[in-house]
Amino acid sequence: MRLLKYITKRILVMLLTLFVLVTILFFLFRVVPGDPVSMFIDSGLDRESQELLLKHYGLDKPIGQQYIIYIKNLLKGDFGNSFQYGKSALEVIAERFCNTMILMVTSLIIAFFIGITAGAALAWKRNTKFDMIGTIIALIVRCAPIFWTGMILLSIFAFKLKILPLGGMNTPGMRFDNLLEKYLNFDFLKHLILPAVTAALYSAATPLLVMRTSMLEVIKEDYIELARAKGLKEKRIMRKHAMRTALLPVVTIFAVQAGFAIGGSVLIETVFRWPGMGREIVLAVSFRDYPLAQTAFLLIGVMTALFNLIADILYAYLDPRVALD
Amino acid sequence: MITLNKILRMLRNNKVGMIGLLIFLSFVIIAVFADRIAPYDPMKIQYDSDGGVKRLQPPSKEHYLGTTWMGRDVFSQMIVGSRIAVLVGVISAVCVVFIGTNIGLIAGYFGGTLDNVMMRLVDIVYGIPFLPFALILVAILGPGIKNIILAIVLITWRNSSRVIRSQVLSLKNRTFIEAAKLSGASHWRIIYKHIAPNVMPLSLVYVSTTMASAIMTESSLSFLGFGDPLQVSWGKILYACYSSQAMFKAWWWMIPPGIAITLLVLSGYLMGRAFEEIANPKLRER
Amino acid sequence: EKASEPTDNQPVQEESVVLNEADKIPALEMWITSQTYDPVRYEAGIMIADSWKELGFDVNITTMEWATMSAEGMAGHKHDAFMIQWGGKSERIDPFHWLYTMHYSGEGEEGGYNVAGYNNPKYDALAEEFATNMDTSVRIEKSAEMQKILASDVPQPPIAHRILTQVYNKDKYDNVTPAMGEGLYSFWNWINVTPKTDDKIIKFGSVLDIKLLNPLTTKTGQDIYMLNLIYDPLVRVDIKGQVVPWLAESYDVIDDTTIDVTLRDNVKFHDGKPLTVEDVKFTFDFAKEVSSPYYLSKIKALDSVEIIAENELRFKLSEPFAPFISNGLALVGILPKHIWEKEYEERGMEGILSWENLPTIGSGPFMFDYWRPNEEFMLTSNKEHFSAPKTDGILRIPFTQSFGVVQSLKSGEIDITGNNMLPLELEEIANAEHLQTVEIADQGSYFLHYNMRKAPFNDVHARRALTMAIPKQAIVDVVFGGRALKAYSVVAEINETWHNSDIEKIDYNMNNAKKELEDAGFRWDENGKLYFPENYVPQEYLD
Amino acid sequence: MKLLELNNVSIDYKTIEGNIRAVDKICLSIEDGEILGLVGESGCGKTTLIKSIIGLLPQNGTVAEGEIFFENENLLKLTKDEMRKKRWKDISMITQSAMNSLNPVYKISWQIVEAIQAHKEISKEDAYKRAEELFELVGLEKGRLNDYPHQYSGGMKQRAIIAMALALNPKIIIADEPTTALDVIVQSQILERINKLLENYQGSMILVTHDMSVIAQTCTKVAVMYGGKIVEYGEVNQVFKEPNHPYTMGLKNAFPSLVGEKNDLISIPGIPPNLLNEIKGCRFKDRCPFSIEKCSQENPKKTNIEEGFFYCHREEEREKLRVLASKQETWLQENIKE
Amino acid sequence: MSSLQDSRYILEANNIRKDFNVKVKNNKIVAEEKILKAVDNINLKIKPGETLGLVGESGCGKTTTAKLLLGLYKPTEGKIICEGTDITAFKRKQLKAFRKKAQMIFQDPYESLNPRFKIKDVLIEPLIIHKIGSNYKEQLKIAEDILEEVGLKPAQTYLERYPHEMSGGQRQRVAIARALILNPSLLIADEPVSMLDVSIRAGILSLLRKMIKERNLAAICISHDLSLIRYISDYTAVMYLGKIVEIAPTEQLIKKRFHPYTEALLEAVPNPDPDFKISLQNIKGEAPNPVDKPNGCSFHPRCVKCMEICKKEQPQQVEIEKGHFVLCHLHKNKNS
Ligand SMILES: Nc1ncnc2c1ncn2[C@@H]1O[C@H](COP(=O)(O)OP(=O)(O)OP(=O)(O)O)[C@@H](O)[C@H]1O
Ligand SMILES: Nc1ncnc2c1ncn2[C@@H]1O[C@H](COP(=O)(O)OP(=O)(O)OP(=O)(O)O)[C@@H](O)[C@H]1O
Ligand SMILES: [Mg+2]
Ligand SMILES: [Mg+2]
Ligand code: NI
Repeated sequence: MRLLKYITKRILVMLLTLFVLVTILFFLFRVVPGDPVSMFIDSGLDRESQELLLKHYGLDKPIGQQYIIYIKNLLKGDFGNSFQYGKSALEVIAERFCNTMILMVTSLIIAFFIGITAGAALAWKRNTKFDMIGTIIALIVRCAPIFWTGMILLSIFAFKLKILPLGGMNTPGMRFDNLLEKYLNFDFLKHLILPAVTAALYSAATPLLVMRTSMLEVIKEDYIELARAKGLKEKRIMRKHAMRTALLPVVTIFAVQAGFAIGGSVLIETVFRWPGMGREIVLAVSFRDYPLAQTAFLLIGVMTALFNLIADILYAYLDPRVALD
Repeated sequence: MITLNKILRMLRNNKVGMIGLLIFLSFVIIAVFADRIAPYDPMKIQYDSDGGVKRLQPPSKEHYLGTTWMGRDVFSQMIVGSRIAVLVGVISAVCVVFIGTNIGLIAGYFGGTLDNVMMRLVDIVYGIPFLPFALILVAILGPGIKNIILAIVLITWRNSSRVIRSQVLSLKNRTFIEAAKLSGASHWRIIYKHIAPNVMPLSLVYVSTTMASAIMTESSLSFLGFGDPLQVSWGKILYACYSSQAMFKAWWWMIPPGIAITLLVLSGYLMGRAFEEIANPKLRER
Repeated sequence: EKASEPTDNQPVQEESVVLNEADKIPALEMWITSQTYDPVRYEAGIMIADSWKELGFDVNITTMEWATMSAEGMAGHKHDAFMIQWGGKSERIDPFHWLYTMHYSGEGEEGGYNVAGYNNPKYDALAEEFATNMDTSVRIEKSAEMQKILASDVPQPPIAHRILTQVYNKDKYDNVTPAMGEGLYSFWNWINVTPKTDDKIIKFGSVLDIKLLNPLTTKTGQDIYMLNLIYDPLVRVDIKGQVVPWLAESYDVIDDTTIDVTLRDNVKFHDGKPLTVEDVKFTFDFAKEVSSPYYLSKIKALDSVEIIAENELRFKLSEPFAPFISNGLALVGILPKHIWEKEYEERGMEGILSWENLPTIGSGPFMFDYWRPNEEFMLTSNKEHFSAPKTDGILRIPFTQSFGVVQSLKSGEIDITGNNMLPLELEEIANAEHLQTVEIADQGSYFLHYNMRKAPFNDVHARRALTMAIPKQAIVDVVFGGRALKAYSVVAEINETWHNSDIEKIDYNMNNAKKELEDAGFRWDENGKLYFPENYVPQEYLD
Repeated sequence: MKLLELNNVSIDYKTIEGNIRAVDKICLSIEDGEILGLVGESGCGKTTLIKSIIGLLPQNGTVAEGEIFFENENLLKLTKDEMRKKRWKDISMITQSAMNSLNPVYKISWQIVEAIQAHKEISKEDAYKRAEELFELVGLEKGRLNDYPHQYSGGMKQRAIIAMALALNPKIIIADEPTTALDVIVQSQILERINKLLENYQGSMILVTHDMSVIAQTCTKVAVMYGGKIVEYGEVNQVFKEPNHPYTMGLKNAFPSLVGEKNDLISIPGIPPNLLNEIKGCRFKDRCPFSIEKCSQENPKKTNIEEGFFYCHREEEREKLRVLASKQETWLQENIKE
Repeated sequence: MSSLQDSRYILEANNIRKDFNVKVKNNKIVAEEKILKAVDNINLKIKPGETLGLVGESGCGKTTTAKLLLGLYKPTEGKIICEGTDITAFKRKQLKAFRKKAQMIFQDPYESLNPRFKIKDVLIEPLIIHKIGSNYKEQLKIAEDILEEVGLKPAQTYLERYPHEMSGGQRQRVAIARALILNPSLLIADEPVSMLDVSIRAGILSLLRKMIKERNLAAICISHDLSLIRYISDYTAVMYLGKIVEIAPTEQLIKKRFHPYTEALLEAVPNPDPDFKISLQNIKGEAPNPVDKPNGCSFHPRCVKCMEICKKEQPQQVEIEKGHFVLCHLHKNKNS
């Protein structure tokens, strides 16, 4: 019950946050010059048609009124219609969102798996060449711009070696009857590899370094010494005692990393032509498609907050000393 | 806990930090003397003797890193590009940490409602996805360094202020602060004379890491085409390379900016790690 | 009068004259887009600005997002100078857009497309005649005269027409026909393309994607190209720019404001229902009723549609409007009444305008199959159509980056692209045996818009000098990599019917530019900065 | 029979500044059922010494010379795995900061069961039963077996560790300052408990502490360490009544007492020697009020007395020194020659 | 104890209480907020020239009491009177004056000196704040004098050092010097030697005693070790779970104690004498978590002499002999 109350509290804070964000964005978008119609001037719409369009978008009303309508609709779960696509912004985004999430979740899983195991291994072998080289590689991967890494991998594996596709999510011309079929096939996997690996490489470095540092600290703890004194096997000490506790700080950075990954997906999606949400935001912003941009931004915000919440709960669950408050 | 002198001394003893500092300083020097080092105007289109544009020439004696598709000298672009990186990195880092440290100090020290309000604000800012926000802000306010820095500062202060606040929370209950209180020191004296120097290593950690992330952000935004259009920056070089379809052909155009970004960002992280070790002695014996 | 001729480098000035600071020409604002949005506008803008600086002007370059520039400049007319690309869609083959919409004084208020604010009574008189006279030969004559005036007055000089260079797989397809202004996006291409192999579904790749298939509110070119394939209008503009009957068996211009149309027999919508005069009348009435932002602008001049026989309709205009057939009737696809009436009842006016309209049902040569936005869009051929395509369908694949298009073309994943290939991409293409490039000059062009509401653009000599300082050839060479044609007239050379080549061709010549200014009394200081003439009264146009 | 015997053991730490000889040529032995107290100032090498016995010296520490016999087997010669098997089963340990020695993320029961199962083929249930027994032995409620360490008070954690140390009935338990962080009452309770347990099962124990009082209350033998050396060793009664080494005398003075007259507290001036540098002569000479020329030149010789030994150059005058040492003036900084 | 205010006292604490809000995590994931009564209705009067010892187990509220008395915490209830005014109501100026009068020495010498201050800065800081000494030189002189007084001779060698360049004992001497540099009239020493090595403890304690006697200070000395308290204080107060359960002149308390807890505490102190063996007869179990204090007398679950009334009613303080007060149901007021 208390957990429920806690979650409710967190969600309320999240809603407040989102509300503030939405408000800021709403006005930000509308204060600057340029409206969605001016983007289509080349289509030769005359003035009257432009005004008709503006009216159709609801942009002819005073800004305060627009805001009230927007918030009212939002409360009803209506995110408004995308100016570009005509249909509900949520619907437009939902699909992109799925694509982004699949890419990001895959890469995060790979990243944390690599990060945790490699970080632990490096720390266990501290002060050796293995540790040094591993740490340096991790640092470099961490500091290299993700799009650049992507470009290099793309040049090598797709352009030079031609073993992986150049981008996109599916080979064009494939038909799918349902979503499952779309995501669960070899072709999709092949397209997933490069972007997921690029993102994973980048996201793995931080958990790796954190895990390493935290392992190094844990190794010095008295309970590790006691575990040795107990005559436990080294492997068991590493797995059950050292890694288990060293994992805790890694959990806390999970949320940050996930937020980063989702936010940064725009770069990966750009390089690999992944039909995800990040790309859509860029387009929506430059087309002044306010509802779409706002919806996408909100969704990312919600996801960031959710990941934070999950990480916090997970942390409290994993560390018996820590309580949520 | 240690003194500023000791920080410098330890940095000298800290190989990692030293390497970081050296890399950073070399880039600063390059940035300062960029005009003199760069053999050509980075935006100038280079023509060969028969008046043709020198498009996509591989590295040669005249053009150390070859030319771009528009016939611009990559090496000069690299040199001049360091300016934006260093500028954005340093300015945002200083702003961010100045704001973050002060908020952290004040919220942490006074606590109560003030703290509550500030930390809720931090919570809200934490809810903002960084890159998308920066992107929207820059797209709306117009691409340009000022706006990029603004976007970075508007969001990144949250990290340092939260961590510094918690450091202040623990410092303020440390006995030497209570001792200072007992000597009758005023709040501001305690904050700025007694607490602030003790959070300095932590602030320096954030100066370094913020610098690194600011540089990364600038290059990401530039790569997405939101960089300052009239200035050369590494991200923009990469963008130009990517968008002109030359990335598979002209390695000399694609590789150097990435390396430069990596190195400069790395220098920030290395310095950050060094300061972290100084701030947190537990990490030191490695 | 000047004592000596100006030299190449330094305009000579009289030593005794003290230049008044107030006479200094204020810095010109050159707006450019970011490189991302359009490298041409970016690079060319900078080149022009540099050249103007050489002439003695102060120039500030400001980069803007297109949305901002569009609002501030295109709509708000707050600019000094900026560049845009006006697309060469088929409806612009009739140069009404170029000559009337862009230059008639009545279009010069805020929001109008006379961005420069050109206001020349002599020109206006010609333009009015051009707009209302239904006789094409008279219109051609007027148009020639108008082009001549514009070429010398240069309110907003055209700079270059791109050479559209597109690619297809010659092993698999034949009869690929680019059309003026639209290249391979053109309707006629899709009708004519002939498969050579058993693979009869054309895979078409483009960096541009479709967004909305509702013909009432659609606004992007890509949507319109696709809707053009699904919906049939009464007439179409053919590849040479001639109006040909389409759904109409024939049409008859009765007088300046009356047109009779006879409908083709046996036309069916994709759902099998016949297309009748009812549908035609409904479409036009409906567009008016719901104020369709797209259709309404095409049929502004339309007063009413009457059914005068089982397969005959009468269109009445409220005033004479010459391009009504080519730019009106030709662009309004006929909607199935039985579908739209029902939807309208359910959704109401707002709802119908934002309706997705899926599956899209028209009567055109291609039928909607499926659409996964951002991934694939599939059209199948309507074999029962009176002008049935020779292929089985079109699979349209959006790419975010054009190198994806190039690589896919090379690997055979796609067969045709509508992308305008960049020079570097063409190098790639050249290695591929199976690929063939097609070229056609665009009838649209990059314009530099001046703002004649402000000094010094309100002075024809300044405008001419500034225009003479535009390095057109360099822009073509450097920015377009040679894949463009210099433009002199607002109506492109490729538009043979309407183009007038007997005009003043202002090209890059710094000396002439300096002379032009000098002759008009402009002065330079010792730093080479420009000043207005003494007691300056701008001369707005040459007479 | 000698259960454990240390023979001339020296231990070095490698550091950036140089070698630290933390333990220097120590000989010591312990018999079955004996409780040996190891007392000395902070940094004198107590922990180092006992860690070498259980084979858990830090990475940079090595036994430079000497032998450690456990039941006549040289522990230093064993392979890693053999040594691992000896740990806890034969030699168990209560570490210096028992408070932090429990893994915070596992339940206490889990940790005890783990220790048992590491050495015995035994089912979880049986191991758990054993844990319950142990809890009873150390005076903890069975019900709290399934708590996490952070839910225990300091005293309870210490008891839990003691329970764990007893789990396999080891022949010797090494307790490194097991009560330092505890309150007096709890400390007394635990010492009492340890005494009782050892009585019952005949095990031996090494009790490390810096508190002379604790030794007096608990141990049978005592070894006083100073600067990496054992300066005095003997029966508890004997060492307390008639200390032979000046350091022992000084240490005794420094403890206030609740019983008897309220007398002045006397501290030993100065600080312990820096072990980084090689020390010539007696290690205590710089702080010793009785030091003479010879002290700084020669290492003091071992003087054996019944049941023990000590190292001092002025072993002859010890009666006289004992009297002097109880006076405050003797220990004033000024009276100590450099 | 009389409730009248008395000008003989430097500081008077009347029924002070301090509650903390603490978060407790039981087996659930989410924390529970509880109230911890760290100090529960304490009365204290401090006279000049008298040293009060405060003993008790860890967590019983000794430090909290000290901080309350110095105004570092605000009492939840009750008043602390200094010269007739409640110190919580002090204005800024008054507070500054009070700060000059009351000083404290902390438990951990490694913690109580700002690591970024040189020793001279540490010592001069209070002088600057209170504007003592007309110039820097003069202030430095004052600092030197006090350093020599606490046994750091010659002072010059220490002035330029940072705390980390000194040993624990030296640091504690600096801390004493800092506390005394303003010539306070009240000094609170919170476990001044518990972090120090045994061999140097005695030195610090004698120094402290010397300073208190020489300057005729009112002092409170906190420790959990009765044998130390005995050495330094005139009066001793025994604390248990936030309450003072017994208070009396020190020697009297050691000879004749009335509260079972005091009894146990005395029994538990080990002696550096092998002939005395500890025997704990008066106490069982461990101190409960102060968050869940037992009802009635908070000591009753551990008390071997527990009666029915102890479980229900909180005992009242009685003066069992002159100057000897006890808080226990076993004892009735002599007067009543
Ligand atoms: N890992 C290490 N590396 C280098 N020197 C060490 C190491 N561990 C201990 N020392 C040094 O060895 C000496 C002995 O340390 P040890 O921990 O054995 O002392 P101790 O008697 O247990 O002290 P305490 O009472 O503080 O626990 C000290 O001078 C210490 O500084
Ligand atoms: N700032 C605080 N917030 C919450 N609880 C506190 C705080 N300070 C002290 N406490 C709690 O109040 C109780 C009394 O603490 P206090 O420090 O006064 O005890 P103490 O007698 O000085 O103990 P020790 O001997 O360990 O120093 C303890 O249970 C402690 O956990
Ligand atoms: Mg030790
Ligand atoms: Mg305390
Ligand atoms: Ni075009």
